[in-house]
Amino acid sequence: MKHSISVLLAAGLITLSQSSLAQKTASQSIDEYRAMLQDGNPADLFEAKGEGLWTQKRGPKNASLEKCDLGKGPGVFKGAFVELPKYFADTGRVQDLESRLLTCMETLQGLNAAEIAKTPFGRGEQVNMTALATWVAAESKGMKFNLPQANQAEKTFYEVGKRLFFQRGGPHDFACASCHAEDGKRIRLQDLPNLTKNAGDGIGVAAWPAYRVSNGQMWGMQQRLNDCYRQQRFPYPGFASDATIALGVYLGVNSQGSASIAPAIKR
Amino acid sequence: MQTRRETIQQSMVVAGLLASAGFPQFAHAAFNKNGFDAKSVQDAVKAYGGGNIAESKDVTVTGPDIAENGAVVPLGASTSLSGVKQLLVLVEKNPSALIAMFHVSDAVDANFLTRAKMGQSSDVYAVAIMADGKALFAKKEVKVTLGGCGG
Amino acid sequence: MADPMRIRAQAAGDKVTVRVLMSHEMETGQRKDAAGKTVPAWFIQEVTAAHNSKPVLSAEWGPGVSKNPFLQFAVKGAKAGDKIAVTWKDNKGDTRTDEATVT
Amino acid sequence: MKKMTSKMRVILAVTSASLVTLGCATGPSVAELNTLTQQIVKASFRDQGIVKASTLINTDETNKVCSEADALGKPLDEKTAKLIEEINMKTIKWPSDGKFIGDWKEGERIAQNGRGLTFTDDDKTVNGGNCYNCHKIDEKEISYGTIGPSLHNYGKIRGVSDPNSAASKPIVEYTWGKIWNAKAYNACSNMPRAGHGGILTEAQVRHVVGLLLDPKSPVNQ
Repeated sequence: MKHSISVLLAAGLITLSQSSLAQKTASQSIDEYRAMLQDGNPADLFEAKGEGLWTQKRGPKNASLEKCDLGKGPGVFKGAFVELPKYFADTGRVQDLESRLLTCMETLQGLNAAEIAKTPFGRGEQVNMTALATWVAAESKGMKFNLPQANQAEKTFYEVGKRLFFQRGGPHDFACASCHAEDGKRIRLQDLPNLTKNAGDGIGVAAWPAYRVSNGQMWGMQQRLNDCYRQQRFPYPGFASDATIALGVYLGVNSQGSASIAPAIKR
Repeated sequence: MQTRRETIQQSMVVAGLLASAGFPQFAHAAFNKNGFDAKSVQDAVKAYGGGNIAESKDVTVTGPDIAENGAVVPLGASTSLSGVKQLLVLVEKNPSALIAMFHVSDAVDANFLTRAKMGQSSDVYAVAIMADGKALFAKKEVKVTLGGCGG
Repeated sequence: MADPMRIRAQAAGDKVTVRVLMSHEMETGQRKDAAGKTVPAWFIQEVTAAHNSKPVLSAEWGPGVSKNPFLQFAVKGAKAGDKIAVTWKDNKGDTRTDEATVT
Repeated sequence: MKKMTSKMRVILAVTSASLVTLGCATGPSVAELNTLTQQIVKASFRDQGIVKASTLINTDETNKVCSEADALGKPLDEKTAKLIEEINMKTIKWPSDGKFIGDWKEGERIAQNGRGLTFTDDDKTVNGGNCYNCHKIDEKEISYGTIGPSLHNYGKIRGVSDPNSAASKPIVEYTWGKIWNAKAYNACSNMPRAGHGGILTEAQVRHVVGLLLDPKSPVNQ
């Protein structure tokens, strides 16, 4: 275990126990705490559930999702996540993972996509949605983000996403950029990834879906963005709405080359 | 109230197997409400037949110096002593101090890792209750921080 | 019915380290919902484990254990191919058992 | 926006499967992208709880100008920045009773509190100042952010030994004004306009000023 008195003084940890000879900095301690949680990530529970849901016959059409095309052909899930969002010709839309799962749940299983989109996170079919997204993302674990930008719609969505990222509003004038456009910044004790570029393997976009320790919930990217907007004091972004997908394109393309560690475990 | 034996018989996978194996040393294993109602570390130890607690270097408690979130704090209890009957994990300042009690059998290490909720910064305890009722403890401070945006 | 557990049991030397994740709310009974009503306590109370059907561990838990609980313990004298079964029972009487093969 | 150019129609086809997508040799212009973004915002965000979607669509000139500059990666030109600062300066409400310094203990509570004004809050929620999210303030609080500068010893560094003295007046007024409307001093500051945005009340602003400038406050120890 490394101790450093000079770093201790810099951090000014005067309220901490004086019992040990030297003190770690707060951020070293937090890193240790996070490391302790890595072995035994409850996201595994959701991943297992999602894997089961993929092959389970469900919905009015009593069908599984095994023929779902996540962008690499029907039924291909390995590596699909790190190439999303992308343009889909059959829907004429740029879609992220959750938006695309919604399409498959409707076309293959006969479930009502609009109803599911309206359902609050953590309830009803949204529970299944999160589990599915967790499992599909986990099937790309260790792979590098590589979003396509060949299609004009994908390019346009990147530009729209960029504008959304920098859009200030609400009573606090917050934009995504208020917290996520500079290197080495922190909110309270949490490190803030700079999302205008590749923030590194397993950082920023490359860490979601993730299990949230603070509330014991599994969050997909849609819920991550939703809660960012909530804390920005913005109005409610619709589930799988174009704003969330465009932002996903901007963040995903910026993360080009960073390896996904999803499903991660986060504060 | 179901007996322990009946409960085990209901399980799908190992139905009947555990019950037939017999488990005399765990005959007293029904949930001890007093232990979990106890406010203090000492009272919880008493509820499991332990005496006055005494600090011991042979007992180890593990936990982070700082928990980024009080909802999940990894805590461990272990001891190198033979003859330990029960290992307890406790958080002194929680409304009920006791988090978990493990019966130590010959078939497992006296070393358990779990995760606890902590309402505030507090000392955390590992207590080993020995066959003769001696209760030996280790403690350490875990600081709980307010994280995120505070919202 | 409760979702399945995830059990990993890995042999090292003459010991098997078992890591278990359980899907459970672990409500303390002290939390209030959005409407201000107390959410009733709902937590795993008893945990048992068996090695090749022989009971090896019994534990009592309170509501202070975190949501979606994690438990790690080590079984002596176990080896690859053995079966480790874990059972939990909560304060509402709901119970679940899952089994894993030691790798 | 009654008339759409054909190019715009193509862009919108992306968001609406009912329109036919045509080939598109060149990408949309900056103006078209700005318009499309606003249309997508309108279609994507909805009212929830106490937060109305209109607050986003009808944001003020300061936010519009600063957002555009940020997206282009170009800071405002000096003239525009000055103009924005002047507009914001006019919105500052000075203390109605002439008292700038409140109770630092209350100020600390407000600085710690990050609640209020989200779509999961209700109108009874007491808003916090969110100060520790971005600033180091009282050194005993180790959970502080670094988006803004450290405010530890804020008053001491600036030589404020009596905040009610004439000598302290400029710094006291600046502190009040900065908290009330940070954009009056730095057009595109990241800092929320706590008073102007309706985040903190006049009494709350007074307490936070106390936290920063009262010589007895732990900030100045």
